[in-house]
Amino acid sequence: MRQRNIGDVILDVRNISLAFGGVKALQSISFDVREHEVRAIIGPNGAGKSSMLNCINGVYHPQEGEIVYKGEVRRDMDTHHAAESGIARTFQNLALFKGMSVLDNIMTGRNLKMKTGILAQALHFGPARAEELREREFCEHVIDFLEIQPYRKTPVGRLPYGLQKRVDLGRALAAQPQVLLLDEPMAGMNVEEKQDMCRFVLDINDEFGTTIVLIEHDMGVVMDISDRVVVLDYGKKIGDGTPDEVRNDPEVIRAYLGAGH
Amino acid sequence: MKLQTSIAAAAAITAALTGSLLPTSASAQAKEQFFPVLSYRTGAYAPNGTPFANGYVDYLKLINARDGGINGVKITYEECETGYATDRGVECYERLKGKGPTGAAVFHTLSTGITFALTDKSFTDKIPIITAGYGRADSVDGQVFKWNFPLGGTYWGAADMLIQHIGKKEGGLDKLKGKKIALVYHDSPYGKEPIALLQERAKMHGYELSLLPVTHPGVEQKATWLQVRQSRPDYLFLWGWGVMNGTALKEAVAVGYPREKMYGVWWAGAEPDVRPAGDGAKGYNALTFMAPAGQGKVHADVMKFVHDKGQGTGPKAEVGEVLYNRGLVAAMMSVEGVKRAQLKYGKKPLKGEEVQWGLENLALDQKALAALGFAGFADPISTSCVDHEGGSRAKIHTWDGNKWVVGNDVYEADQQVIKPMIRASAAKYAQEKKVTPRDCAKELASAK
Amino acid sequence: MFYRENGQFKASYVEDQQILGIRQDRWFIFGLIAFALFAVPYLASDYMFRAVLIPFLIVSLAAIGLNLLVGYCGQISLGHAAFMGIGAYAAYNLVVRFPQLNFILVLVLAGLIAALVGILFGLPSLQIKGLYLGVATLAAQFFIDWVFARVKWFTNYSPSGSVSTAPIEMFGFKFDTPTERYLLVLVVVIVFALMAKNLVRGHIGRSWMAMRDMDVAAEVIGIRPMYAKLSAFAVSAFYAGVAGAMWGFVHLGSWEPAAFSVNFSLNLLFMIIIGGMGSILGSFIGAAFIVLLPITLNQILPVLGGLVGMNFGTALASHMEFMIFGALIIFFLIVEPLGIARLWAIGKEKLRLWPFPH
Amino acid sequence: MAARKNGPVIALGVVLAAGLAAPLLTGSAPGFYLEVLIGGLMAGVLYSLVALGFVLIFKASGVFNFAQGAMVLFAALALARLAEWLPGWIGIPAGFPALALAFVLATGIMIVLAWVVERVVLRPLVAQDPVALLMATLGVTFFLDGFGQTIWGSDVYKIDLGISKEPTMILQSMFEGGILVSKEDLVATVIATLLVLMLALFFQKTATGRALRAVADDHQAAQSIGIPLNRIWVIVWAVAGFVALVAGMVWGSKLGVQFSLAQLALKALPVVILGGFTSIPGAIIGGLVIGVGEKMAEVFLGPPLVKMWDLAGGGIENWFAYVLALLFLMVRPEGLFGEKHIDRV
Repeated sequence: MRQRNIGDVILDVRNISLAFGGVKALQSISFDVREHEVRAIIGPNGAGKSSMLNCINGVYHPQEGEIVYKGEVRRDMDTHHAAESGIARTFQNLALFKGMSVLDNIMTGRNLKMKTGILAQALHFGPARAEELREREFCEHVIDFLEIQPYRKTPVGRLPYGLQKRVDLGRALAAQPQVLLLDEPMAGMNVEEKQDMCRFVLDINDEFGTTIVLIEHDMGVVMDISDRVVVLDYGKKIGDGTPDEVRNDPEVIRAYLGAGH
Repeated sequence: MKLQTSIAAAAAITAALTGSLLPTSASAQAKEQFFPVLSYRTGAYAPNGTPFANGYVDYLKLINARDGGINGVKITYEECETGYATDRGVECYERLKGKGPTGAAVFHTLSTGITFALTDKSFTDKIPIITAGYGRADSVDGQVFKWNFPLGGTYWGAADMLIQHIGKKEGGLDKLKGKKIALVYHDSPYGKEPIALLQERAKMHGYELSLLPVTHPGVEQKATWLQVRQSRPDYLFLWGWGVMNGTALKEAVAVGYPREKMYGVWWAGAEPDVRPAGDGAKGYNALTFMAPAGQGKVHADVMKFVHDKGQGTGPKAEVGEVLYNRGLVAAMMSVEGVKRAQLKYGKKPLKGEEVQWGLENLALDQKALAALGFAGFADPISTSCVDHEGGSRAKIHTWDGNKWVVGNDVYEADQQVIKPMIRASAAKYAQEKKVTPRDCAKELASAK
Repeated sequence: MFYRENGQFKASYVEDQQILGIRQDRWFIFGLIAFALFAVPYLASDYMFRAVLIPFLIVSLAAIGLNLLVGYCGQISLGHAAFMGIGAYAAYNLVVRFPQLNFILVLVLAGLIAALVGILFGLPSLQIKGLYLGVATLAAQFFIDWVFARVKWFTNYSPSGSVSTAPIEMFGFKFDTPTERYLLVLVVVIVFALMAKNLVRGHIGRSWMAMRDMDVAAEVIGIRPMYAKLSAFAVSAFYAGVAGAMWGFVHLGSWEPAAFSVNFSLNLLFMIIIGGMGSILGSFIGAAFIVLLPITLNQILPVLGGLVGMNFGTALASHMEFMIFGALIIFFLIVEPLGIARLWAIGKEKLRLWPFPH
Repeated sequence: MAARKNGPVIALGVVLAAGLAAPLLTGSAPGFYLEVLIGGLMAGVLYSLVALGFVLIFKASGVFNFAQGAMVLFAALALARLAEWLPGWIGIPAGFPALALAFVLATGIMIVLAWVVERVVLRPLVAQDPVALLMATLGVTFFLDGFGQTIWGSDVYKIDLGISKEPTMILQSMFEGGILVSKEDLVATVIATLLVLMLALFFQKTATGRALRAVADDHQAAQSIGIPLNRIWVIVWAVAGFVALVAGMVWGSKLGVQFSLAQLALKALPVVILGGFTSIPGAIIGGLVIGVGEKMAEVFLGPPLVKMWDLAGGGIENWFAYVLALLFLMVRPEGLFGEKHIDRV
């Protein structure tokens, strides 16, 4: 277990309930996330994990509950506010900008930081030019960090799945988030790729001190890298605690056996 | 696959480029006068555009076949499809104006929209534009519009004559007071031209004018005619072109508006306009200026020298139809313009600038027309530097179910009303476009 | 063999961000521009200027505008000619009411007015997508057509409803010969094309493409859909407006509302399909294609017809034009949905590696 | 979702109803009012006929068929010209017999056309995004316009169904001057109704029809029924072609068959927006609403507008349909009867 200075609660989710028409996706879920920690959300398919993330960064709007982020209490998030206040995420089913190069995809992560007006950009001089270069430089760091230098100019569509996942991560990183939501970052990867991805996640957490909330199926991975784990099942929270606590929680075990493990 | 396509694309593009370069290579044979032909044989106006173009071309062929050209100067011509669209017309104009040893002699735009566009260019290109019975009314003023020739009539004249006619029927223009007149018009410069005059006349005689525009191409007129049915105007003027006319007549039948009270401009008074409506068109009237339907000497010649030689442009049957005859007359005007100019500049291919003089000094009296075989098909025309119209007279003809019956009364546009309007409008144009009007008196003096 | 980037190293991001990464490309484009600026004026005929080059350049500008919206931001517009109309009539009224205005200023103002209208008619895009938006833009098309045909003020109460423009003058210099007008248009188009290129490689352009490719993800990383879409509509309409103003003043000289009809809008759409969605170069290629194809066909077809001994009337020629036109559109959609520009790019890649297969 | 949206829809409905009633309240002759109403309905029937074609194809293949208008023109041209030529070719008496035979042949032609379109255009473009397919149908439109005029000619042609064009008066007793109705329009309505009934039967009773409905719901389902997708497309395009033929016949007999027929198809777009892309009743009701709406607007709203702003004539029907559709889109994108679809992350 790595020793780091886990801060106090940065994100607190309180009895969130979300429903699509009749389907109850989440039923009064509550849990908190501390600064600098790696928080995992696990559970069988359809447990509502992705819905949870979507609530946190405002893609979905829960019918009940509230979200406390950096001490600010909100009924629900909206995507833009979330992004502005330092929440970034990756997607389970790659949501990259297919028509753009790796570099451009990552540069979009910096869009929030880029302020020059249309005219300045059209003329591409002075502030606009300087800004473009500054942000480009930052993105190059991200690219180095993720070791995808050779693919800078390649359209993401042409990259293999594993690399696309990295670009997705890079795009989120480029926003310099305080909280990083990872939706199954290792889904569909082979062992080596998974190891790489784990390393990246931990490095991000160590070097930038980024708080990480991740959804993952691979129990091994989850137990290795996460500090605390939330377990969801059919929209209900059935467990919460350190990996060891969760591992031995009878309820959790039942759910997973039930789910055929 | 991809490679093939790229080759294909490349080929297509190069082809396109070379193609567009073609017209720059002008043929340099001597003794040839080039006549451009702007026509439309496709699109919504093809039914009317085609017979006109056929007549025009047939006459040019006739001149070559019968007279061996204009005083020995062979006629060459090339058609260009405008589809009645202004931008296409401009392209055609640019393509054809430079052809032949001396460039285009004279243009017939066959569209008011194209006329407007070309008028601006005429000042730099110095090529005359004949708009026989259409075009912009104010271009009668040769002092401002040096290059435009609305020979034989304008829409202001046409509207004026129609008012005179119904005035006559009512027993005096003063009787028009309180009468309701509706104008159903093609929603384009063509259709809008007469409005100015009708409003002017309305002020004079106190009739009530209602304007009912019909959008291109004019197949959707239900609402228009419902309004007609509602207001039941005493007279209805139809300023349509192409399918619009036929549809208008059908709708008139459908709402039971009496055809006898409908009067079309001369472009709404041809066979293609009434045929689609079948019997429904019976009783419908329209202006007809110099060229009504029928056969004359010139037609006999066309048959003899063109059609019988298998050179006919269109079907034999259409020779003698209204629009075909208009084509003949239009061509005749171009040719006579050149002839006249040859008297001054010699029997050789002439530049547009020289043809302009010819057109400005046309003097076609009945005798001359008869000699040309147009007795009864064209009205005398005598133009001058000041007056580019050269006389504006017309009759009313009525469709009896299978042919046009021409009335006896001849109407003449009332210059008292029109001239001031023309002067004013022309002056406005000159000022807008920064054109300095010519001084005709001086030019005459210097000519003598 | 000669088309290689070997030994062209990018020492700085500035170099790396150049529009044309490869030296040969740079030479090619600069050469082309130089040719257009200095050689063409001496080579081309009146006809080439007035009927081919000037319309081609102006239409390219409009196509660029449409491409920014459709190709880059993924918002379809079936009514873009209407925005050209706005530009044209705006310019006309500016000139009529403030004759002393400088023409370039008129162009820019016309563009800005078009941009405002563009934003207005772009609002539906916040609610609806794809075909539905297409219909919304059609509504714009027909409504704007109608306004210019009906509200007399816009045509300065011209009785025929057709407006004709005063000659173009700037700094006491009159642009009346085709060559002068061509150069004027050329310069304007080059400048605006360059600006468009800068936009699409800047962050605004990236936000447009992000909206196009994956709008949800774009929102999640903090791109405001409203800002992205409306800015695209505004810029796009601006370009259309400037193009429209030049179409009216430089090309037509006088026009009626029909000059900016829905058919024109559809043609613009074809240009960017055939030329290449999301490519500035493609806009030019497409424009060239659509401008030249009809002219060429109805000049070449009769000739070809003559060769095979059949008489090609102008009517048949223009029917054939319709058919070939339609066939080509389908052809390109099937074979290369990304248009000629993509083929060009592929060709270059092949050339770079030649003679090696990959 | 629905709950939030119904409010504006109702509001819009109320406004329209008010607009509909306004003329009567402002004292226009009820007789004339009825005539305008009828006139609008008749025009609406024609719009519906084209809209039907749109809907059929969109339902089955998700293609937004811009070429429907061109198909109407093409079919009408074929019908008119064949009816004209057949007597000359095989000595069948002109008039109704020739027309009947021509109708059969034209149907055949439309089926062949459908097959070609599926082969040449749809199959290669399968699974492209809808906009690309829309463009493709635009290509088809151009091709058909050119091709049609090349083989059939570009003049105005008549289709004579032998209906008198003279109007008849009804209800003279109730309104002075009576109400004027054109027989042609009545026949058109009857034909349209018959067509709709035929389609309804086809979709309900025949196996193919059911298969088509299945495709509309989801494509796998159709596969499982055992009818290959592309044959279904051929069928549906053929049906749409037949609808186009009927529309062309009705329109042609009314307005004469000519190039400009193709243009009227643009009117069908707002109709399907209003009625919903996937609903046959929607197409019909949408057509009627648009027809009535624009005629009413033109006749009763136009003149006051012209007076108010001193416009150069009315003609607001040119955009009325579209603006109506646009308003409708804003409050109810799925149309009156269309299925709504919510896109998820």
